[in-house]
Amino acid sequence: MIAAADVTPTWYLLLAAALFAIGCTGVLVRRNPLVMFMCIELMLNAVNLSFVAFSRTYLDIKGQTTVFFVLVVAAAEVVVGLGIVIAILRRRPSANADDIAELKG
Amino acid sequence: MLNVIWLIPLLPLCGFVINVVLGRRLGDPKSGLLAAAMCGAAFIVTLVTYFDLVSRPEEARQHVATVFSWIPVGGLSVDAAFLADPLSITMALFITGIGTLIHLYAVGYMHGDPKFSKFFVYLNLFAFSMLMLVLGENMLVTFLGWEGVGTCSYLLISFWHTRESAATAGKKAFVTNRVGDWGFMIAMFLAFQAVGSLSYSTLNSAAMGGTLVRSTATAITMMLFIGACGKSAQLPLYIWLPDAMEGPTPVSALIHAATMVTAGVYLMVRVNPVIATAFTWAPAVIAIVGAATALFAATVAVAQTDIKKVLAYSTVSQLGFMFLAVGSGAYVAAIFHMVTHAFFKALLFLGSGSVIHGMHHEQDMRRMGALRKLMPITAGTFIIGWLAIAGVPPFAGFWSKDEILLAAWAHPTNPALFKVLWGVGLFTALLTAFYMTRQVIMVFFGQARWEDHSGDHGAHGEFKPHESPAIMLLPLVALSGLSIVGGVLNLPFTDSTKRLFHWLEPLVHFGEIEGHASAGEKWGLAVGTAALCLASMGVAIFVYQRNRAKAVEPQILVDGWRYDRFVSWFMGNPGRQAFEATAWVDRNIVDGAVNGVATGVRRSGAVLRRTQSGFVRNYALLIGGGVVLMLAWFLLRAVGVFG
Amino acid sequence: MIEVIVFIAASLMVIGGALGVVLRSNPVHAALSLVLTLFGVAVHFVSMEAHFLAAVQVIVYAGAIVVLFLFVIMLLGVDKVEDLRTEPMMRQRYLGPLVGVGVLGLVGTAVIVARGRTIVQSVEGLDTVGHDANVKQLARSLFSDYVFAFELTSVLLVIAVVGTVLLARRPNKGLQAAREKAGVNA
Amino acid sequence: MHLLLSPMQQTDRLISPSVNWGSLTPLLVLLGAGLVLLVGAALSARGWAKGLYATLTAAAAVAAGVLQFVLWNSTVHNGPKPLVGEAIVVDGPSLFIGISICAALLLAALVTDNYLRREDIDSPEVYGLYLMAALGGLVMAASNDLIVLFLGLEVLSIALYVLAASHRKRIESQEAGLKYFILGGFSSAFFLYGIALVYGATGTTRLRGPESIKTVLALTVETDKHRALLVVGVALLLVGLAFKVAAVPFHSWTPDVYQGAPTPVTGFMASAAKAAAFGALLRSVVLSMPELRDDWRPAIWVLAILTLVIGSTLAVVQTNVKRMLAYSSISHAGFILVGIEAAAHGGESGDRGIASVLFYLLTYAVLVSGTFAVSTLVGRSGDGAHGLDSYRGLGRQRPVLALTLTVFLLAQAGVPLTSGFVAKFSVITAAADASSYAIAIIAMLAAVIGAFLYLRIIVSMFLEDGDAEGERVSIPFGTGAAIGISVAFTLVVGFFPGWLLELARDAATRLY
Amino acid sequence: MSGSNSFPILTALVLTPAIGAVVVSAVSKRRPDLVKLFALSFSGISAAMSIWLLCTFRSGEAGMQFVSKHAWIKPWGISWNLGVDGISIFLVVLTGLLWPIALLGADAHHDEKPYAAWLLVLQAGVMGSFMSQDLFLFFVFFEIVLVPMYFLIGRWGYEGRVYAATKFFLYTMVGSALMLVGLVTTALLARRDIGYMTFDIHEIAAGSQFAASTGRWLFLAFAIAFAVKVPLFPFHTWLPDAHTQAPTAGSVILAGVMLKLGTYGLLRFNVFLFPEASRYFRPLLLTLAVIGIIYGAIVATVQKDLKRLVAYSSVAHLGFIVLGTFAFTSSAASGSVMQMINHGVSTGALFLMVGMISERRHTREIAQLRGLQKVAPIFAVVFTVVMLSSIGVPGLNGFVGEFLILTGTFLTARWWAVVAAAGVILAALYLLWAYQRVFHGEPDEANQSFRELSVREGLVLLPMLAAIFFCGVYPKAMLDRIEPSVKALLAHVEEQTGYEEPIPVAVPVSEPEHAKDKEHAKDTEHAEETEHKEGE
Repeated sequence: MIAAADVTPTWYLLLAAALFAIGCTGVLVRRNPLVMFMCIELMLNAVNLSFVAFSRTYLDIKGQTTVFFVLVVAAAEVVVGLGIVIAILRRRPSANADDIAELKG
Repeated sequence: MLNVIWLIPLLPLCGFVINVVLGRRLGDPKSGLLAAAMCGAAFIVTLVTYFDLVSRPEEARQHVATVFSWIPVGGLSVDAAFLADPLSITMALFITGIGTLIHLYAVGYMHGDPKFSKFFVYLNLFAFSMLMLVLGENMLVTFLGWEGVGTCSYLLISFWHTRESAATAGKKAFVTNRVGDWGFMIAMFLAFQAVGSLSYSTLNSAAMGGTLVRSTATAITMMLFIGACGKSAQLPLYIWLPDAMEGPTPVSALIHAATMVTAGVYLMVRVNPVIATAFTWAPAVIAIVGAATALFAATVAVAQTDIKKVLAYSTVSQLGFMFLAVGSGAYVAAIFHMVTHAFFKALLFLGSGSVIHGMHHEQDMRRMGALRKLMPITAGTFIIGWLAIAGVPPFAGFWSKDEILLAAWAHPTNPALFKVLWGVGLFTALLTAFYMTRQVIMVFFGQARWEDHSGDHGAHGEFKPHESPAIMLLPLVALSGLSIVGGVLNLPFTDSTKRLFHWLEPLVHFGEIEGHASAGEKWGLAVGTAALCLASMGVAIFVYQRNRAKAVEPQILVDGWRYDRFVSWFMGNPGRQAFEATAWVDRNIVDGAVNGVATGVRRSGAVLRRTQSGFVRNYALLIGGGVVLMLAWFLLRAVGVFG
Repeated sequence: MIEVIVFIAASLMVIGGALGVVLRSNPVHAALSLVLTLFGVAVHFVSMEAHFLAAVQVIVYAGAIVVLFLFVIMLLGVDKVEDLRTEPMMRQRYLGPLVGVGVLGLVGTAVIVARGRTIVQSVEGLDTVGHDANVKQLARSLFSDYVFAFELTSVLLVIAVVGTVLLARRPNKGLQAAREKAGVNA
Repeated sequence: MHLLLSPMQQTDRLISPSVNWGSLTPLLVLLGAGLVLLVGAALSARGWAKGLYATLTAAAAVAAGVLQFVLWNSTVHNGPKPLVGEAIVVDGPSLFIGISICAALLLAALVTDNYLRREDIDSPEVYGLYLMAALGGLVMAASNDLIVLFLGLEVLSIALYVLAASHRKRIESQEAGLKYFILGGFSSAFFLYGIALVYGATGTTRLRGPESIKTVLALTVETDKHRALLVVGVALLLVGLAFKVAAVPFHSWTPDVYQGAPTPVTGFMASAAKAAAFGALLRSVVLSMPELRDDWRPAIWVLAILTLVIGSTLAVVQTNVKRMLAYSSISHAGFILVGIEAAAHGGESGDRGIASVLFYLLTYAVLVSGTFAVSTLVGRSGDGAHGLDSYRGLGRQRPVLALTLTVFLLAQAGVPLTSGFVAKFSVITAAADASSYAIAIIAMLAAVIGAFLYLRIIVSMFLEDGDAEGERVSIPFGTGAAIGISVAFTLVVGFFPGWLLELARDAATRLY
Repeated sequence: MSGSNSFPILTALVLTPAIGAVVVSAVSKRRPDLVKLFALSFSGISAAMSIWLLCTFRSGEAGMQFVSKHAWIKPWGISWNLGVDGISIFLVVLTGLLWPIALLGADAHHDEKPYAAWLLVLQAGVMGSFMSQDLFLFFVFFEIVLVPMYFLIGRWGYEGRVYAATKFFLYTMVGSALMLVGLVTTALLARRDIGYMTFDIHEIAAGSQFAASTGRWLFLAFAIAFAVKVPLFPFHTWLPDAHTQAPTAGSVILAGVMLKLGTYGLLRFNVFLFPEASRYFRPLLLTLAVIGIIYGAIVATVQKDLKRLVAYSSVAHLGFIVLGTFAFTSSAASGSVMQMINHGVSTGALFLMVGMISERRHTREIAQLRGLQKVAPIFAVVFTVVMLSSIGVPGLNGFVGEFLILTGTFLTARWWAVVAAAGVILAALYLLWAYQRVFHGEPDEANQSFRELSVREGLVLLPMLAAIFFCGVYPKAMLDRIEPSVKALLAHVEEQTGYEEPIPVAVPVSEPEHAKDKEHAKDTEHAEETEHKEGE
């Protein structure tokens, strides 16, 4: 067992969990779609943190490689997401998520 | 000749078919005459058969003619087969005989009716059914006839169907009969289960051979009796018969007096070995119901004003006598009374029909009177009928009624009960003499009350009752003759004069209960009864002819002890309500449950729909909630909470 | 010891930034808080000796993505302050954090339960000697085991480009009109 | 356990995995077609001739499909095999689902051509995105690595986000895109987190084959030390996939997105995306983690029942046909989950389950594409006439079209002599074989509830008086062809399902 | 399993109407006159073929005849497996004959082409249902008939047609949903005993050994489906709605043959495949049947709509059939089979005539009708005959079936039979009362112009009347063909459950009786022989 004072991967994992939870909460409570995207980015970062932590635990590079892919995905998502927001703002005065609720039932 | 007994029912059937196809073209009166001819032909065939049978030795007087296998399934094998034996031929004789007369009468009576040929279609169909009933070798063929006559009765009662009351009466007759049919059917099931056959010979020989269990025999007896009650208008199922008078009068005469209503009695006599095997309370019940019906109907007849209603109640009452005989074990007496009753009651009905005909369809006796001068032949024959039914010697009714009373009086096994029943019977006989006298007086004697009401007859400027045509009078005359001499069939003086008894003996010897009465007793009873009947007639004359005393006709008797009214009320109110309630349950509970499921789905859909609020954050929350639950399940399993 | 301090400091950055993203009502502020978090994460990467990733994190995330966010916010003027004090759907306010807490609690429990019970102990290990080793290994992994995935990312980026073109392009009418004009002119 | 580690030779030479290009051809065809289309369109100033994009896309779809048949044949001879360093595999289920996706792509391309013209949208990008999305779907269904699976999922999803939002004139379209995007990103994050945790628990992201999750679990499930992390990871994987297949309670995006998205896209989503997602579910959980089935099978069970019941119940109260069909697709997802549940039992009945899922996916893909093709036509210009009213009088106006829609709807309701019935039957057979009677009965009852909504559409078409407002529904060639193909397939499979059942059975047993 | 006939008549019987439907729907819009011609000729061909089938059917044989079996869906062991035996032959013939009658007897009023096409599709489906010897195939037909019927009710029905059609469709579907699970499970479980997967009912019945509890569950799954279809109380409420709202031809067919799918299914599948469970659930089914008899009659009595009344009468009549099915005596079961036909003829004719009434008067409400007998006496006579047949008057067909059922039931379930017999009273009550209200009395102005039976209508009704009389007078012709199969079925039950059918022993009195017994013994021997063959 590593000494208590040592920073073990578990610490990182817990931090990641917390970050993930905050991001998750953010998606649920925020109304601005851009901020929601940001919160999703927070969640992805939490995942990245976990991957690196596991990679560290196993002394295995795959976890880090995965982070690389996640970064790309995040970038692509943001680009498309912003594109959608822009498209919406062409037609509507606001992009508040709560205002976009025509489809329901 | 016995092999062709199937011809007997076939001939009226042919008449039926011909009239169905060609009736309209033949028209009035040819189709009627054709029908009568067919019936007459059947009578002739029956006669021939009768003589054939007579010519045989006693033990060979039974013949089964199988036409084809009707319903062969599993253990059940029912043939379309006819049985020629003394009982069935006796029945067939008077059915075809009286039937022919009534057919003839009807040709006159129905003259001018737009549905003339249809009437004879029905009448021939009825004759066919009735002959099937009595000639059937097994219960199912009998049942075929049994239902057939019921159907014809329905059709004929509601013959003038545009009249609401006629339509209702027809329906009532059918449905009430059906109640009895239920009993008949159960009896058949019982018989089949017990002896594996519906054939009378099998059943009766099982009863005589002791292979029929006593309780089963009792059950069969009671169930058949229920059937008989329906068909023969016994309490509590008699209610249809008085209403049946809505039908044309020949129908009343043929069906509701002479033939169909006696089918119940015939059936009981047919299975007399079974009755004999049953517990002794079973025949006692039959006797009690018979006596009670006789008395009940007689009391009601006393107060009726409709000429046919009086006769209807009288019929019910007389049928009660027959059942009293059956219950007493005096089967021959029952048949004897049936035959004589057929004679005089047909006569009375036809007479009344003649009166009605002459009175332009007026049936209320209060609007008649003094008709004997205008309708002498009708009056004369009617009076003969009256004397016969009233039990005046030597007319036919006296002999047969006497036999029945004697059997009740001398019943060996249960004297106390049967003495009471004898008393009831005697009293009923007196009442019969009384109300019949009342009727004769009201119709043929006294003052001509119809003149007061002639204005009611609307279009008829001049209203004058007239005598009926010859074709109607001929049967009256013939029947009056039979009513006079009918007694000779079974005179009790010496053993050899008991012709009917000897004729039927092979069939009833197992069931017949011989009473032990001394000759003195017999004479005393006969003379006493006759005297009392005459006295009763005297009282009636005293009341109605001389007007010396006020007629006692309480409303409750007019209403038939309100029994009929009660039944109607019951069917119309609580019964109807119960039916409506069931329909309500069907609509709202049974179907409601089905629709409720649909509504439930729709409602829950509407509720669940609210989760689909359109707000993306809501959706995310739903997903988040799902995530938490999912995580919780898996984690709890991992740490071993769910094993 | 220093590791612990670095961890705590960086974690404070991460959490603080994350809270900032969630709680700051101005989207610009939120974006800037996101930068804080990203930097914190980068620091953690460094302390876990994922140097290359740390660099990419800063360049791609903080450099590109957040700038993109800010650009869109400013360009489209969606920097309206979001009123976080009122909440049209109150249950969202209670249940949202509850979900967060639930996820944290459940995943955290799992992490703690599984603490130190990883399958594999160090055998060959990551080369922690030279910084370039990390890059090398990453590259090796990327172009051997994950070469298919790597190629897929290219598809992903193509989609992102095409998608943005499709979404952000002005409606046809203008285009067509312009073309027609050009045709007339020609 | 060290053998599980990826080799880290300290050599400078990079060992690239060998690439069997032949087996990659279906993917390459799709990718190539997409690139040709996009580049070509960008280079030509005036755009291509009308219908050429669609033709190219359809041709690519057909080619990819045919190539997969060829691969199937080689699989039969040489057995299933992994590709590109075990990133993906070519085996029965992957090819079967791949063919389903190609079929969906073909039908979507045929329908979209006219749609875009009608709606006056000139966009080669749309076809490019279709092709890319199909590519992502193929990868998902064939992936043998969670990372690859994730990337495939993202390729598919991101393309669909854009497609959903691509109708610029319909405000609902953008709303659908945004909702899909936010929720999709949200659930992707969960899925990804799940990958991380599974990786953390097992040290690998490979699914099957040597050094894979399956082998790790087979070796270590007894010791059970890392279960907590692992199962939490699995839970999150399931969440991500359940979102994609639209299982309740992760379904909430479906009705809004299906309704809002351009109708041909909706058809494509309901067919291709669903097939791909179920393929991924099969690969990642069902086939790779059989040792954990006691953990996840009950979850699938509950998901299936919720999906069936809630999907069909909510469908009943809808008045918009696209939305109805969305809920009905949720209900169908429940049905397929029943098959997954049966597949979870492993052994022969498990194979039966897999086969039933595969069969269902293919038939449903064709069925739902056809249904939405009709819906596209009825939607008329502006793609807005989707209320039940819009179908009124179709039976008189366009009897053949109405009749084909009736066939589709009855097939979805599971009326015999249609592919839908055989699909339901095979799922129920699998469930019964696995002794999952309760779920089978619930599924059938939910199908009855679902039948109500199909009947409502039929009522509108045939049984109500009056005609719908708006222009007369026109039937252009491409869409007509798509509908024709779908209806023919639906009926042929309905009457003679034997060959396809055998094919699915074959696929299920020919696993890598 | 005999019946090698070069011409696959059964397949032809299914395909002819199906092809007819295609042909009819291909008729050009410009030639509407051809629709009726084609429809009639195709249904006429199937009618002729069904008669030919009846003529060549070998009476006295228990097994399947005219068998035509071809593999269909091999992976599941499903085959196109058609055959007829005594239980189904008359249903097939009735199906063949009823369609020309329905087509001639009632018009569509609008959209004649799809109407005729749907009718023909329906005929194909019904034919197939009655002939299928494969569970899956049966289910396919059983379910497919819903679609044409749904359209017939929904499109050509009366005011509440959509509700009624939907209810009909969904209610029946609930039942078949359970049945589907049941039949799949049956085949899967039987596979364990047989060794391979098959849906052939004869193979399953011969080879499978279900555990008692399993058999009971499976029985229930089938029984509920059939109970809905029959319909058995309390699953009957779709029927009045469907009947009332359906167009005349729909009602005729629904009552004539489609309800028989339920009773036929109970006999063919439930009793045959799950004899033990059938014995176990016997009291339940008997009770429901008896409740149906009484309840249906009571509710019928107070109906205000003539069609609804007849519909409820169907509930009562079908109760009799179910009663006979679960009495487990050969007479009751034969009676049931016969009663299926009888009810089809009589109630079919009743619906036809009620349809004629509503056609003329545009109302089915009893209160609106009055005195029709006076203005249309022939019509009234025909109605009376049909009504009497429905009431069960001896000499007409209805009686024979009911009597056999009750007699047979009495042997094994005495009290049920006693109560059920009371239903006979009620039958008279509701029909006569309705008859009185509609036909008796003085016609008012609206009814004064009621048209008499036309020649075409008469011709349509004539075969039905002939059947009513013939079956009542000479039921032997039918019973000879029905009984061997029924006996074989009961023998199967006896063999599987150890049950013994009580056969009352006739006490021989006279020699003709005796001779007949011998003949009977021969018959039963024969039946046993064929049974053996089947067993092998």
